[in-house]
Amino acid sequence: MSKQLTIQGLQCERGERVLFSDLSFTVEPGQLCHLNGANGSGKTTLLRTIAGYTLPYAGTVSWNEKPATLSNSSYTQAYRYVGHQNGLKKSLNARENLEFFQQLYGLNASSDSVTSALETLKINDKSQLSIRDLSQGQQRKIALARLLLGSSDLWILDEPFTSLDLASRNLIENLMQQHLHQEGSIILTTHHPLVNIPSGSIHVIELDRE
Amino acid sequence: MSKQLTIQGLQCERGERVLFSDLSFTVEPGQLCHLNGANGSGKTTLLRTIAGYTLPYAGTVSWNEKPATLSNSSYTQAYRYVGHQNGLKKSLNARENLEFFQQLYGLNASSDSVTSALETLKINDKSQLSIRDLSQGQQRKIALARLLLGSSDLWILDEPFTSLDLASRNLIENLMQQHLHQEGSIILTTHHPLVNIPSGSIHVIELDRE
Amino acid sequence: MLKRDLLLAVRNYNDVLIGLFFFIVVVALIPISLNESTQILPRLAPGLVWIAALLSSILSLARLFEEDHADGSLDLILSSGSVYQCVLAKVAAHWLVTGLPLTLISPLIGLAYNLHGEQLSTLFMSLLVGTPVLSCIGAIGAALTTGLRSGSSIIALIVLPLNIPVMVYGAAAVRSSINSPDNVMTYLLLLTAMLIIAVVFAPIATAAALKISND
Amino acid sequence: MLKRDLLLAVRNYNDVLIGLFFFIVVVALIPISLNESTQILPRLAPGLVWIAALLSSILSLARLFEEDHADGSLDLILSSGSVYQCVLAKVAAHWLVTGLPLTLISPLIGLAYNLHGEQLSTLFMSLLVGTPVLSCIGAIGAALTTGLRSGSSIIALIVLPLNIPVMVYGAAAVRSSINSPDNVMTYLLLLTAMLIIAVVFAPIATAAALKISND
Amino acid sequence: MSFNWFKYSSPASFYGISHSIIKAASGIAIILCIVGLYWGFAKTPDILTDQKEYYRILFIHVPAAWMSMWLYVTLVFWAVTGLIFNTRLSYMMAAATAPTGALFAFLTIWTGAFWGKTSWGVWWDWDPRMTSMLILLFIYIGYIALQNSIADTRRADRASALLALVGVICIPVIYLSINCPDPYQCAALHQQSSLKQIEKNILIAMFIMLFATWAYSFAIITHRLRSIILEREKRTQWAQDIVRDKA
Ligand code: HEM
Ligand SMILES: Nc1ncnc2c1ncn2[C@@H]1O[C@H](COP(=O)(O)OP(=O)(O)OP(=O)(O)O)[C@@H](O)[C@H]1O
Ligand SMILES: Nc1ncnc2c1ncn2[C@@H]1O[C@H](COP(=O)(O)OP(=O)(O)OP(=O)(O)O)[C@@H](O)[C@H]1O
Ligand SMILES: [Mg+2]
Ligand SMILES: [Mg+2]
Repeated sequence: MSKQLTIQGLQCERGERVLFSDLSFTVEPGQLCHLNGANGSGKTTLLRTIAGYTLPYAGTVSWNEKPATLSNSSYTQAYRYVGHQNGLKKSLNARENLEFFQQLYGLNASSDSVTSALETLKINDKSQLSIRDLSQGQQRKIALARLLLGSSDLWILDEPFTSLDLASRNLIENLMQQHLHQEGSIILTTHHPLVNIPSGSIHVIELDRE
Repeated sequence: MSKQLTIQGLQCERGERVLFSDLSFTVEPGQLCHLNGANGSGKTTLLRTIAGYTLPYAGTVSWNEKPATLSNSSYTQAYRYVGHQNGLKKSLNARENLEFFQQLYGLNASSDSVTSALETLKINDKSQLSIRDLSQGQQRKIALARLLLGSSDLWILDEPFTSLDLASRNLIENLMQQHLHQEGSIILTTHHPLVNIPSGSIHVIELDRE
Repeated sequence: MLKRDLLLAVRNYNDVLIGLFFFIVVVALIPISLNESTQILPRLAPGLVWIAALLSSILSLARLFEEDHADGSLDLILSSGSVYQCVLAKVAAHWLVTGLPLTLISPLIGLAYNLHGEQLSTLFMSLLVGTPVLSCIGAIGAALTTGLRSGSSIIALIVLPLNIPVMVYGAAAVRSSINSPDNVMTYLLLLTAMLIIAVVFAPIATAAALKISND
Repeated sequence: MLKRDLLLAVRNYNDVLIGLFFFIVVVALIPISLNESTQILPRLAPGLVWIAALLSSILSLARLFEEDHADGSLDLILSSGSVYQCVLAKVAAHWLVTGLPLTLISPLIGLAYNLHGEQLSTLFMSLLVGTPVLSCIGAIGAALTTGLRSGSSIIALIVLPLNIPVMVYGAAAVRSSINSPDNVMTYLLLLTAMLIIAVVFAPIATAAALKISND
Repeated sequence: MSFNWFKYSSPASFYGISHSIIKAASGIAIILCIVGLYWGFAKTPDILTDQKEYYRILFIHVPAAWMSMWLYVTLVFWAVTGLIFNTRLSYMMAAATAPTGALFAFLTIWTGAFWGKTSWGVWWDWDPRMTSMLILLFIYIGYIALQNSIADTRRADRASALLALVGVICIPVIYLSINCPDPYQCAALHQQSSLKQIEKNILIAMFIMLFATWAYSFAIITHRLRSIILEREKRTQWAQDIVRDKA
């Protein structure tokens, strides 16, 4: 029961509007939690609350039975967040961005692991171009390449497939599949169907309450 | 044959790399041209060249047999471009953004038409929130609402369905369908399948040359 | 067009107040740090007020088109067929938020620097005619550097030299109102000529620069 | 962490050169508009050089965290567990690009303003110790205003009052090297004390401010 | 596009003939420079009114001042040609011209400062002509900086060309700046041109030096143009051939 994400009685508001309340669920290792809901139902807000960026109005998020906040460093080390924004520096190239990420998270800074992450995503040939010069989908892939650096238990992904072509989408789904096999867990939102992941390991949460 | 977009021998480069060359095709009224290609194949570049924002390295784009450039105002009045970026002011609300658009394009500034556009897209209840406070998908819908203001002959859409949920996607497809019926034409890229549009009016251009 | 920009400027009406406050602080700060007696203040006033006007104008330039570029509005503007008006509106809004408040407050500052009667009105007039020129020229620099990482420093590099004459003649007008009042009109006319040229040509250059920057 | 910021700063090494250039222009511009004879220059030098340092520091502050916020890097930094180091690195990079070049060039400027020997080295030392304080304090303001539309003017509003003491003591050090050399050490020690306090506490405050701004 | 032939063939063919141009022009520059300096030092009076013999700085000062303005005009000419006809070669010409122009602007101010020290007693004063020359120098620097800070060559070319065009307003200002509206205020140190009253030999030496700097500019700009062309055309076959032949 160690690497378990537990959400208990969570309530989030935006501008005095309650987006959801009394939300409780758990994400176990090996499980993919698919947040479902119409545009504006609060998926992004929930993911950012789980990652600790936004404070909940009520309820708790806990990881490994400890509060999952930004000041809990064993939690922040355990997850990887890829949001709507890519978190890439436009004037650095892909390699520099990823190496910076390694330093920031105190990972074993090795350019081999960067190369292999980029190769896995079939984007290594663009690794010398600055992000500004990459297409939308290429940028997204490099943001996702962070998932492959170091090891992490929980992936928090906000519409990871945005701008990706079919081939890349399949690639990412396969990586997710591998992550689940290694007892990792995933919580994501997406408006694309998940086609390659066995539905047994998918746990759908509906956010629409209206 | 008047409202015809003609691309002739077009060549575009980015950073000394030729993305495509000698590309020729036409888009007739009532036709939807679906640009297909992997990430980074040059779809966005092509759309921006057609809209006149980027100069081609060789070849021409013409509309109604006249050069389709930014200085040809009968052309710029005839199309609507919705790119990767939404072109919305974060601190204004939806209504203000759309009314500004009407002024900019010299359309009949009427708040009724804004209301009806927002209602068509089922987003009218959010029209008083500033864009900053809207979710990703809601923002996209408001960008797309511009297509419904005034009349236009050509829609140039770069991944219009990004972040949209299924219901909104169907909605937009129906609007496209209507636009095609009214002898409008569309050129778009998308990694989502187009399900509601009769394949007879779709004309697919493959951009991958490798 | 103007409406949206004013809306944006006024919505955060802080901007106006803060621009003003900033101006006052800079100008007030200078005598503090100069630590000079009040007798020499009138001689310093024209130059200092004009430097402050120039700097506070440049300081707010970097954001002029940057946001429009980043959020994609620039695309819309460029294909709207009313680029020229839009640029004019932007410039006007920039002036309303930076130049105008400075101009309005300038008599007070002048008083603080021991200026009197004629001198005060010359200070006011020179700012009224001169600050729009700063905004017009600044817009060209802002447009040329839109989308560049080192934008804000390059703007200063491009805009400062072009703005120096405005500042020199503006300050000279005020200074001659102290020394040789007959020449004041010449300087003000010169500034007016600059204003006319700038208002007519700068938006054209700015619009062209925007097209280039948005490639 | 420092590496990336330095990389970013150095990649457009223009930034460094232009910051420097801007500084020189501002300082050169002031005598133009003052139109004063060269005798009074040494008395003006300390104040003017320090004002220029202050303004060029603030001018570059607005971008300190804005980009990180807009492109989502701030999320990554906040959950990295090395926020403090990251902020320190940012501040250091800001200083390396604005404060350090100014400090290095200051003896030349001093010469242009007719300063000599001891006075030159005091100018240099006061800038060396004082400009990092400007960057440290500036970072707090930048963090608090990250994500606000009127960011850049609000920063000035927050940062200027906090920075005025630094400037006043910096300028006072140089001025006393002209008038009463015995007091120079006192001022420099005061600046050093400010530096120590700023380096220790400002990054903590900045990190906390960033968490709030990123909600 | 109708100008393709021009865009693609010009750089290559220009490169071919450029070598001999450089040789000829630099030869002329050296000869003229020697002759001009000889004339300036041997055939002119040692003392000119109260200016002692320092006035000979004029043989550099005045040609440099004229060249810096003339080069700016040509720069703008090439920039505008580029903007109108979209010809790559003219952008390269403009880019090649800027550093030399900046150098001459700097030389003007530098030599002027020395001259001023000896004849007016000050290194620098905010005489309108000096001020506007300083602005011209800054505009040259701004042009170069803008071009270097934009990664995309085509955008860099077009943006800096536009800046050059805007800055052209400086030239008439420098030219006219002797006529200050308020003599009391700007105390113009430079006077209305006294060329007509100047001694004939001084004039001859000055013009020889003018042609020397002109030939020098021609040589150095052409040389710089060659490297810019090679750099920008490195993908093309002919450029690669040239580099291989040299190696
Ligand atoms: C530090 C700056 C400068 C100093 C001290 C300086 C000094 C002088 C002096 C002493 C003379 C000869 C006396 C006279 O005819 O008035 C002179 C002539 C001249 N200077 Fe400068 N100068 C400076 C900058 C410039 C600049 C920036 C220009 C720009 C165009 C310039 C253009 C000329 C020309 C064309 C002449 C000869 C005109 C004539 O025949 O009267 N000088 N300068
Ligand atoms: N100040 C506010 N006042 C009222 N409602 C607000 C305010 N700020 C945000 N909201 C609402 O909160 C919701 C934010 O939802 P969130 O961004 O989490 O949606 P989402 O599920 O991620 O949607 P999408 O699929 O479009 O990304 C939106 O419906 C938005 O309208
Ligand atoms: N300076 C440069 N040097 C080399 N290649 C460049 C440069 N700038 C852009 N590119 C390349 O040009 C292409 C741009 O393609 P574009 O943005 O049009 O792709 P796209 O088809 O829209 O892709 P996506 O589906 O990801 O949006 C990318 O492959 C990019 O790597
Ligand atoms: Mg969302
Ligand atoms: Mg694209």
